[in-house]
Amino acid sequence: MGEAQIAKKTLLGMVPADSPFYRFHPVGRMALLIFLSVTPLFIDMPEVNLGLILVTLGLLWWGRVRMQQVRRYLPLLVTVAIFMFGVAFLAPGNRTALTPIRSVGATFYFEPMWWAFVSYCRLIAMLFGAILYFSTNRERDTLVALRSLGVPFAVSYVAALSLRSAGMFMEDFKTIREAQQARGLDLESLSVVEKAKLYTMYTVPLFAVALRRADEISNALFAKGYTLSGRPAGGGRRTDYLRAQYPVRARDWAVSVGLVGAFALVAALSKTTGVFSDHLSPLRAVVVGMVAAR
Amino acid sequence: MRLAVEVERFSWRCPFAQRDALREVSLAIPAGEFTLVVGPNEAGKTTLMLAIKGIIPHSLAGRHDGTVRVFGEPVAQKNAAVLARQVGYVFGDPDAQFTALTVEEEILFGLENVGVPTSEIGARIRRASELTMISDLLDKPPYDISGGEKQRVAIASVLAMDPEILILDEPTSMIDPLGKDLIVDICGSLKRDRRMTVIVVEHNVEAFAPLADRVVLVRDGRIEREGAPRTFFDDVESLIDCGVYPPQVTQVFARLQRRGLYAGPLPLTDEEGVAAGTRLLQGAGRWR
Amino acid sequence: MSVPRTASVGPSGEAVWATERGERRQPGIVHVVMLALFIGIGIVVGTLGSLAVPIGFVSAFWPGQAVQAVGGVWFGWWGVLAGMFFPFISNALSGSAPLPVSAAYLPANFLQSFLAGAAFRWLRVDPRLQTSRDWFVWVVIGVLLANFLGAFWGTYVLTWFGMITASARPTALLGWFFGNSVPSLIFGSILLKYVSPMVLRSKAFAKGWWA
Amino acid sequence: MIRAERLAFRYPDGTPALDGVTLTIAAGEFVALIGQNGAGKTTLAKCLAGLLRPTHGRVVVGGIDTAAKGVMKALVRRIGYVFQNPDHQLFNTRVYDEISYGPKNLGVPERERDAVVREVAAVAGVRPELFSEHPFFLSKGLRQRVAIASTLAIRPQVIVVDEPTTGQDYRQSIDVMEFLTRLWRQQGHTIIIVTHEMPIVAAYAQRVIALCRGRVLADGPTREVFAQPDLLAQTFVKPPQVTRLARAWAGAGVRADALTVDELVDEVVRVAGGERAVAVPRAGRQEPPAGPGAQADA
Repeated sequence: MGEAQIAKKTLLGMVPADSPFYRFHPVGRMALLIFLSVTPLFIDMPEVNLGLILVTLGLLWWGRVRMQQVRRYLPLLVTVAIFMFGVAFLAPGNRTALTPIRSVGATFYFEPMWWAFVSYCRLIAMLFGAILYFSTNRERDTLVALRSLGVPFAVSYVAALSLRSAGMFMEDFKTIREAQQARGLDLESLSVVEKAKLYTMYTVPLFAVALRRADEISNALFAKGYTLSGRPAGGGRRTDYLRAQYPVRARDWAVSVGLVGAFALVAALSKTTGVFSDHLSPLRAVVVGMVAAR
Repeated sequence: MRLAVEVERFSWRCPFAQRDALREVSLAIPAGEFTLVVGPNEAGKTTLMLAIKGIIPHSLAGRHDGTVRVFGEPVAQKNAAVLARQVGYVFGDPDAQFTALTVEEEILFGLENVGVPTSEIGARIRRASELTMISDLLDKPPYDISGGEKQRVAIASVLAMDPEILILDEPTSMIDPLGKDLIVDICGSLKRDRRMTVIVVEHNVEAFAPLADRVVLVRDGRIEREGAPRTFFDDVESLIDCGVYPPQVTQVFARLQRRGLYAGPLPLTDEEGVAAGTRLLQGAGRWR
Repeated sequence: MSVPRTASVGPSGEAVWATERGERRQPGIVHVVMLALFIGIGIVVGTLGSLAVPIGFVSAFWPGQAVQAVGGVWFGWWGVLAGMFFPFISNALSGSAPLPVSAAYLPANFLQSFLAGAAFRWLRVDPRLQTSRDWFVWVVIGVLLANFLGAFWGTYVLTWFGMITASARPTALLGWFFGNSVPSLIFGSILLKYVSPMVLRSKAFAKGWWA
Repeated sequence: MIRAERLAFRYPDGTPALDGVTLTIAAGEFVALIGQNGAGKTTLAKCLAGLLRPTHGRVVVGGIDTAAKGVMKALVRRIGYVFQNPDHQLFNTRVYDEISYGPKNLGVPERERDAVVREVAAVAGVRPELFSEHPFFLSKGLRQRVAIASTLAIRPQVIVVDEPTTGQDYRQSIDVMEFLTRLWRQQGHTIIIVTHEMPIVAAYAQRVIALCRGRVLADGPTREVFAQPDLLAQTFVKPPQVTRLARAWAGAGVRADALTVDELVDEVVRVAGGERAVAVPRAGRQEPPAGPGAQADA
């Protein structure tokens, strides 16, 4: 049967249990999420964002995430591009103030097209940051990170339970689909309208199961002695074994503080000096030169 | 004798229900006793257990009458954390009881809730998971393992809390036969070594009857019959009518008794049955 | 513990929201659990909806709003909270909006979750949609108004983030509006009609805003 | 009817579930798949029904390779699968729609469909008054029957039922098993059940396939498989109590492979009481069993 490579189930798929990401504390990984997926907001210069995308892809590769999982997002990248550039082409705004480019039998306007490009790079950079996080973290990691940051127990519990229940509903969803196939449903031969109808068949059982589950889980929580405040009765404190299991070491603090600091620095620089403005982009200079030469 | 559980004329009705799920039920269970609860589905077995655990009336809305006491104090006046230390509850549906993301968290969740110090939690997890043979599952999500494993995880998470009373609602419904033996052995050792008060609701009577000090039949929201296992199963046919399947060995000898081939107490275990049968066949001069 | 089967005649409109004499309603663990489960269900429905028809951040078919609307109707603030938070994760998973954009969407998601619940409570509408008046309030306020306001704010955010040009805003607004309204009308109606009878009997149902 | 060749299956996280399973099931058999938790019973059953695609090897059902493209519609007419948890397979809002869902997918004309729905509902014990009910409001036992009826409506030649008796009390278990036996005996369906209840297997199944860690450990007539307790122990299964008793008394002339309370009582009576030999049916074609245990003697 060969060596079975055991993988950990993350929110978006599987990652080998020995992925180097697991050498870092969940808090550090959450800091990475903030850095990669919020920083681009303050960066207009497309080169920087493209660089961040490359870094993220590099991290995905380094973290041994299966590339099939990432490839699922390819169609999305294309449709988002079509949408953004399409809008810029069809509705460019006040044409008289813009620079026209005539090409392949149509008139484009430089400014909206360039702006679409800038926004697209920023959006994709932010998305890849989130994809990286969800591909390499389990629900438990999010829970540990929240607890280590001192988030109130009830909040961290709701966050973790909602991620977990999303996982359960995905499983339910798969089973329902299997059950439909078992009764002769052929997904490939369905029209769009019929596919839309399918959602109804998924949603009703999903909600009914959710109702049952809410009752069951709240009974189970009561049975395990959980109170809304999270405090055991008769004084005393709720203990936190999980957090004690994942001590945040000096290196983890350094990584987390470094990433959040880098984020803050970029944000500050962007607002005060405009160093990440798209007007400073070398690529823009090249394109503007090409447009002028025509 | 110290009573662990006293149920006094307890009635219960769910909202929107047409009739009471429990009707003036009374039951007293001494500390350290092993009780087996049997009866058809929807007869009120689980409802009775929920009332002892205090989920009724704390966590389920409805109308109730009468009182349930645990160690002399009404459960309605105890809060969740106190009850969690006194009464452990393993739910019937293994999917219905998980509250955490991994098996390990499942076990430690209750321990954190009642404030067990972190230094002690590791040892408790280890002990409970070794006892139920789930040590290799600690890192997995509880919804990603097989039904039988789920049931063992549920039992481990309750055992780790070290309760004085343990309620198990159909703990072996999804477990393979030898896995069932493991659960039965655990229950046996809890009774023997830890003097724990154990209440088991089961359709699989064969495995638990030999351990039980007393068997209780719940039917139609009432306790219809109650007694020591040796006498409880005497009337095999009427039990089968109630949806209860007595141990096969007991059935065999009850039938032989009626045919006039056997006289004596009805056996409950393999060993007793083998011995009784051997005597019977030897008596008939048939043992070669 | 299963829900007993009875004919569907029960309290309607007025009676659904009225608390009985002596009835004490207060939030419990079940509401917190429901909040989490609804976020979970929203993540699944929202993600799959966007992945099935991915045409960028204004999904032409986003059943997530149905979850938002029925959540507000059934579970009051708990449903509204769920409706506000699940898009953060479903947008990130499906790739339709990164975290900062989702944060900016918050007011839109609040309205899309809140309006139906508010209208049903104030106007004493039966969640099982039994009269034409029930339908009218649901469609006009819960679906059309909520999604129009949501789309109005959402497309403003898109313009603000520079993801669409100002002149593209009307198109995007229409796309958002129909992309939410159509599935909401279909799924939301089905959920209200077929799942409400179960919800009304569950302890998680909120007659008031919190319980 | 069903042929599985060197089946292997691995979960996405790399855990193996099946490892080289080869077996043949003929039309008209009543088979029980047994084995410990995690032995691969459900995975095998789902592979046979074409719901899971094996990682290696292939399954041919009634001449159709389950892995081939576009065969689902033809396949479901040959093999139907009833899930363990009815909650997941009931996705329509009315019982009637639930039962007619399969035939509708297969393009059965409406008038014919209605006749089929009424017929299978009657067979499964789902009364027409329930047709407009929401499946979620039914009791668990009824939900299970609706699930079976909706699978029957497709008229598959083979019916696979995962854990037909879990969570049911003794009466309800007998009801379900008697119902499956009628389908097998009267309508000629092939039945495959996945179960942990050995008394049920002993009383109803004609053939037992015992799995252990993804491999077939024992495969044969129920009586023969249960007569090998040492082999069974490897699969974490033990024969029913009556079989264990019968083995212990074999020295006195009691047949060692008795499967039900009825059989064992009759054997003891015959041996001890010297009554006329009771004709014990052969394992190949058991007489209609009266349930895994005692009924009234008469």
